[in-house]
Amino acid sequence: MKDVVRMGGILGIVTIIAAGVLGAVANVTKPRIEEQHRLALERALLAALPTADPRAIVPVKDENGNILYYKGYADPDTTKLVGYAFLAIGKGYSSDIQTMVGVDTTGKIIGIKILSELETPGLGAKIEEIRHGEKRPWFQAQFIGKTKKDLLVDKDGGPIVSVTGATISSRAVTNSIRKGLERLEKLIGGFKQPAQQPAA
Amino acid sequence: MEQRMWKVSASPHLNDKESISKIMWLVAASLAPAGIGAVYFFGAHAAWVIFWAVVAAVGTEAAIQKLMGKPVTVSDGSAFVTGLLLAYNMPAESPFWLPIIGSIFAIGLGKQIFGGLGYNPMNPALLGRAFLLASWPTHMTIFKTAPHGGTISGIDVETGATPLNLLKLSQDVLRQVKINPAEVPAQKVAEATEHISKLYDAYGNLFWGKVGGCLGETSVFLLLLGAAFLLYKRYIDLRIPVSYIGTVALLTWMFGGTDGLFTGNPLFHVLAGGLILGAFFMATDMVTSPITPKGQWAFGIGCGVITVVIRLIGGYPEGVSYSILLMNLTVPLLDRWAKPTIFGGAAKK
Amino acid sequence: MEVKTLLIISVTAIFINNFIFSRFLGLCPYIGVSKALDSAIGMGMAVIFVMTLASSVAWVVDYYLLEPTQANVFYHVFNLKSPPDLVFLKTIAFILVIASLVQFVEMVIQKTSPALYKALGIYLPLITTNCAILGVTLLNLDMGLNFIEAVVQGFMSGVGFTLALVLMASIRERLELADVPQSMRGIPIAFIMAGLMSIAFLGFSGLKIR
Amino acid sequence: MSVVGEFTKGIYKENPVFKQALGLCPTLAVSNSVQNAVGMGVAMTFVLVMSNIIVSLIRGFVPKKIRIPIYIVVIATFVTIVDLSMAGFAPALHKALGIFVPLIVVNCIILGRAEAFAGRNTVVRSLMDGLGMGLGFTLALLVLATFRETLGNGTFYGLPVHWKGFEPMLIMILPPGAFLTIGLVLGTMNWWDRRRA
Amino acid sequence: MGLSLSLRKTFKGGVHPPENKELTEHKPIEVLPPPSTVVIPVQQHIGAPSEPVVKAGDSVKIGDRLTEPTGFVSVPVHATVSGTVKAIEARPHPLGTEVLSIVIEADGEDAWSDAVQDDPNYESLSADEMRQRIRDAGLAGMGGAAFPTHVKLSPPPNKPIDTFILNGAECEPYLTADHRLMLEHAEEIVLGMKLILQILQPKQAFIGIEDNKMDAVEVMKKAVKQVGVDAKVVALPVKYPQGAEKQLIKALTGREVPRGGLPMDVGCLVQNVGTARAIYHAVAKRRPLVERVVTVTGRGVKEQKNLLVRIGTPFSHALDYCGGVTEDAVKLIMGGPMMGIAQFNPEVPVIKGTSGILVLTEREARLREPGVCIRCGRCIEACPMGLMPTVLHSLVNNKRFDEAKEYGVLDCIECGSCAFVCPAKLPLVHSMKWGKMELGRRMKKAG
Ligand SMILES: Cc1cc2nc3c(=O)[nH]c(=O)nc-3n(C[C@H](O)[C@H](O)[C@H](O)COP(=O)(O)O)c2cc1C
Ligand SMILES: Cc1cc2nc3c(=O)[nH]c(=O)nc-3n(C[C@H](O)[C@H](O)[C@H](O)COP(=O)(O)O)c2cc1C
Ligand SMILES: Cc1cc2nc3c(=O)[nH]c(=O)nc-3n(C[C@H](O)[C@H](O)[C@H](O)COP(=O)(O)O)c2cc1C
Ligand SMILES: Cc1cc2nc3c(=O)[nH]c(=O)nc-3n(C[C@H](O)[C@H](O)[C@H](O)CO)c2cc1C
Ligand code: SF4
Ligand code: SF4
Ligand code: SF4
Ligand code: SF4
Ligand code: FES
Repeated sequence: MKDVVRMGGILGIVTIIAAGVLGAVANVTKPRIEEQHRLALERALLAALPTADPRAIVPVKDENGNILYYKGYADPDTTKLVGYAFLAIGKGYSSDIQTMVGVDTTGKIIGIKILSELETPGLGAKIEEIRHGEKRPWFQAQFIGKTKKDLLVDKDGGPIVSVTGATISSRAVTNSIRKGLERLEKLIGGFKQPAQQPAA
Repeated sequence: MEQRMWKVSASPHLNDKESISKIMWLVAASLAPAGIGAVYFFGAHAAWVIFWAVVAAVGTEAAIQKLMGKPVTVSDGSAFVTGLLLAYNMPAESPFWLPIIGSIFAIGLGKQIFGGLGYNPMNPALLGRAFLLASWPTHMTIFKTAPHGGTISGIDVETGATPLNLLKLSQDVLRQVKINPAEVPAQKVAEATEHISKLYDAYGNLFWGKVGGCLGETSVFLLLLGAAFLLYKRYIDLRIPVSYIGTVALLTWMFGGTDGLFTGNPLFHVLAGGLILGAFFMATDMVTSPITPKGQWAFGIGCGVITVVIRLIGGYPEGVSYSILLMNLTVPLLDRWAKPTIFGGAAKK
Repeated sequence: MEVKTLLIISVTAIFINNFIFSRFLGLCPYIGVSKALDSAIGMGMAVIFVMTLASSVAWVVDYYLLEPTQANVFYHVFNLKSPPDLVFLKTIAFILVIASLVQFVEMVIQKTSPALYKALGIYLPLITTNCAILGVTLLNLDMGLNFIEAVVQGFMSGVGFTLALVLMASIRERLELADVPQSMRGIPIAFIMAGLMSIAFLGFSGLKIR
Repeated sequence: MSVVGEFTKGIYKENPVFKQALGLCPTLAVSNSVQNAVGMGVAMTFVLVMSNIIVSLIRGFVPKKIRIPIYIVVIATFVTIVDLSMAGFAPALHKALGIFVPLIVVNCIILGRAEAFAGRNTVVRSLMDGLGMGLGFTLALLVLATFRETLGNGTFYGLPVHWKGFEPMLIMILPPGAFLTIGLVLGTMNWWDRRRA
Repeated sequence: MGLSLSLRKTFKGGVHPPENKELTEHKPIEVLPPPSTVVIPVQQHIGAPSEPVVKAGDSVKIGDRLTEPTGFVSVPVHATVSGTVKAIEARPHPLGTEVLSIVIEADGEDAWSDAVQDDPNYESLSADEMRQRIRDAGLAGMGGAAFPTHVKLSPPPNKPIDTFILNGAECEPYLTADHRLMLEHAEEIVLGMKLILQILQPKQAFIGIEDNKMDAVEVMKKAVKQVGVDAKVVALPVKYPQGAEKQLIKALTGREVPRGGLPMDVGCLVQNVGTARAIYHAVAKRRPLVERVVTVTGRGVKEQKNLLVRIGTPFSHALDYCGGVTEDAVKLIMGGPMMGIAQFNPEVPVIKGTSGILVLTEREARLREPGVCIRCGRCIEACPMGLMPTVLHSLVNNKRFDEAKEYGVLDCIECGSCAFVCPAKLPLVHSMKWGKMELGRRMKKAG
């Protein structure tokens, strides 16, 4: 019996030492990890709203504290609204694809970044592919300048060129953005009309 | 009486005329009509795909046997059949290296690595196809060539899209309408409805083979011609095809429609895609299917269930290959479960 | 709604994200204990049992001890200012909990049911340090499942593992009688077979359950 | 065995993955890219070396009956350190390796070495053993990852290595590719060993 | 009646090998002149061998007893020519090994022993007296297994026989010995059967004949009426192995002999038509078993015949009488092609169980190298015993005898149906025999 107590004691001490060590390590790394998360979000928001001031992107929340969308301003005083950003989630081939999308006040897409996806490498994952010699992922780049009505993949008769052999992933991104845009439009009570009609 | 060497062996001293090579070559022959049909429907390129697949299959078998110091047995025709069936499971416009790599995989890792003919647990040709599908999905799912004589009833979405593919797309649209009508443009709904009705009218095209698809799977008529011959020769048995096709028909009738239970179109599902090829020529591969009658019934039903699951809710429009491969995995268990009763075994002693 | 979620979790765990063929968890016992069908079944049952148990206990440990929420026991016991975030201890906590749990279960089974002990007992110690068990608890945590979902995912992942193990064992028994080249016998051919099986299981990928 | 021998044995003769079939899950799971393989290998080696050192240091004080739980606690501590640091300093790698970092805890290579070697040998020998085993593990991962990444993605460490018109063999970076590659590598090694024997 | 005819009961499995009976079925039995020397093995039955009671130099007459049985399951052998015992030595035996045999040089007189005498009052003998006469006559079943007939006719009291079956199926291809015997000696066969019925007192009796011998069916029906026994003559569908007793019992009565059991476990007893006739000779004429009908056939002999042959006659003597063998003859077989035993020495003697001497040409034998099993399942469908021959084959060849036993290797009747249909030409029966032998050896070792 004494033996058991002794051993339990030793084990307990070792565990407490371990927990202590880990507590220390966690204390050191915790801010870094949080910083990383924050950075990731910030980078995404900046990619979505390239014209906004990094300090002036503010979340808009519902009564439960869930973030509905972000507003981006061109200046730190948050007076000049340049656009909105929102998170679009669509069901892809093997994962939920999360995309951060930024639109200007007229509802035109000005920035986009895929935050997370676990699609098939080499197939669906090509939605993040950067072609040799290019800077931006070609699939995402085509969304820039598009409005709600353009958001359809080629197979559904729209202008978005889907990744070859990965219509499911392509469609998931495109459709989720379109739906997000529609939701945003309702939330903010409609976009502004474009300043000038593009020449026909 | 004069001296002579009498041959001594265990009884029996008579044997049937059948031999493995005779069976295999006649299976190959019974596949010939569908192959000729493929060249007629899809053009000369289909012949090249068949040629490369067969040459690579036979060549790989011979090379491996030689390397391992075993007798070379390619004359038994089994590698030929594997190559042939692999080609039948590929689009007609495949680049030449696709059937070659597929055949090397099928024979090398699907068959010879287990010791060759008779020991492979899974269907080599289908393994070859599944390997190609996972490696180069774009080549394996794009059907550019429209069959000679036009595509189904004048639907010209994309040339040569397979009937099952079209059905799946259109039904997806109709299901979407049920969930959220606001989201789908009316014109798309109309188009989908029209497609479905056209597809369901296309039995003639499906039967003769004037539809898109893998090169050997489209003509139900030509396949049945070969199958009838094999049945007559008793090289294949009706148990697997009947239970397989029956299950597919029943389940697609029950669950295949968009308006609730029992609104599906079983005849369409039976005629479309690779079901006839799979049920008569691939699920019946004796090496990789159960050996007892009871096991064969269960095998066919299992193939049918998985095929329908994949066709209706899977990631692919077609489920025949995967269902057969998956059921191949259960064969040792089915063999164990379906042992015949030994004579006098039921009686008490 | 709830039932449907559970159904989706089950189908996913067994067929789509099978522990062996897609998630790569529990491979050592999969290759090691798949030579004979009988032991495969025994091992499978033991894994199902321990996975279910581990999922539930780990969930409780996480929810009441580690997570920085109102439910945190330390928060109330020590009257802390705010709930402590102890999630960084998840690995060490889960592995200790699983190890003691298995020991305890082994003892109980040995005392109460010698027959069950004979069937499962020898596999239990093997399972303690097996990544499938720890893996499922970590996955449950990562996916943010509630208690019921976590238990179901634990059980069904075990079922998926057992399915893979039993199929493999029955095939390997047949391969014993096959003419496999000398160099490939044993573990190499088992891996090849696992590869071919996972090709077949690709058929389930992309399954959409509405 | 010489101290150097303790180091070199892990590389081929007693390679944990190829010769002992241990630690298979992370090996197969993360060998789809060379980057992941290197990351995993370094993490694993760190934990192996550190836990071997600590276990060998405390081996005199630990009562026999509770040595395993104590080893586990030691190992888990180092694993958590790696996990947290990786999350803080290499978030992309941390995301790619997923739960396989915490799962190093249950990797039988580590517990196996603690139990079979470090618990019975001096600190220096244990350090060498840990380094050797870690290197062996990393090499095994690298071999698999090289095949899988170059064939399956046409790249090595993210850099393109393929001819024009090469179409990557996707299956190699999918789960089947992992199983088939290790099966073939093991078969080839068997064949080689039998030929030399 | 028509309905019941079309729904004739049969057994599961079985095969249809080419019959080739037309070679001899219309050829009446010829008497083969005795050879100058006969070789009579002391063991031609299942059970303990018998011991010689003559020595070299003794002179003997036909029917003189040469040996004494050494136990209950044992029968004597008799001289089959008159002459001098030349030697008692080991000689090649058609079943394989060398066996102690009594070699007699014929004196050409062909004189019968005095003990062989008709007994006009034989019908009033008691059952035990009849059994004694049957045993003294050296009777062992002539249908193949050569089990001592008196043993079969002594069922233990707890296993009463209610059904007797006379086996005239002759399902083995090529062979027509039983067929001719029924055509030419129907009455003696039925008289023998009457004696069996007297001994056993069963409730019912059948005579089972395959329907490729409808002439024999007619003749036997007539004989049954004439002799006045209460037996049903049944024409059975042609299917090999219809004549195997378990299958025959199943087809005629619907009863299944349990695994490892004997026909008497289901109240049945089966006896070959030749045995029945020999029983009549033994009881009514006190005449021992010294000759039998042998079909000499196959395309490897010049003239195929049915011969009445003295036991102990070398095969070569019978073959010479039939014009010798052809150039392309490759196989010499004792018995039929399905169960017969291949011989390499044509000097082996005809024994009590020799129903045929078969010489096959290269074309008929279709010798081919065995391949590998492609799991076609034909063997399983063919096996009349419900076994899985391919599984047994691979278990035995991997020396997994215990599993083979679980899978029923001991139930195999070695009928050869499986190997006949196998497209891979696997030596399945060989494996079955090996498995049974090995298990037998082990059981003996275990005690
Ligand atoms: C192994 C495998 C992985 C796949 N992964 C994806 C994927 O990540 N994204 C996707 O959209 N489709 C994926 N697919 C589905 C097929 O490529 C499918 O045919 C395609 O998405 C739809 O066809 P299409 O793009 O040619 O219209 C995958 C298929 C296979 C065999
Ligand atoms: C495969 C097989 C086929 C047989 N065919 C016959 C047959 O056609 N005629 C026959 O009399 N006995 C045949 N027998 C032998 C019978 O089973 C049985 O032993 C015999 O009829 C008993 O009679 P007996 O003791 O008088 O020989 C066959 C046995 C086997 C195993
Ligand atoms: C060891 C042994 C004991 C037998 N005992 C009897 C018996 O007591 N009664 C009987 O009717 N037959 C007995 N038989 C004979 C069988 O029933 C059967 O007729 C014999 O094996 C020949 O059958 P077959 O020619 O079909 O092979 C015995 C056979 C053997 C091998
Ligand atoms: C009726 C029949 C069907 C066959 N089907 C296939 C098949 O689907 N795939 C294949 O690779 N070989 C097939 N073969 C050929 C052969 O059985 C196959 O190569 C073996 O699986 C190799 O061991 C078939 C053979 C026959 C007789
Ligand atoms: S103890 Fe664990 S790590 Fe070691 S072989 Fe078994 S399962 Fe794998
Ligand atoms: S096989 Fe048997 S039953 Fe058939 S004829 Fe020959 S001895 Fe008679
Ligand atoms: S020889 Fe044996 S295994 Fe073969 S068919 Fe006859 S009883 Fe069955
Ligand atoms: S008949 Fe021959 S090839 Fe067919 S299953 Fe039986 S043993 Fe195999
Ligand atoms: S089970 Fe061994 S590493 Fe996963």
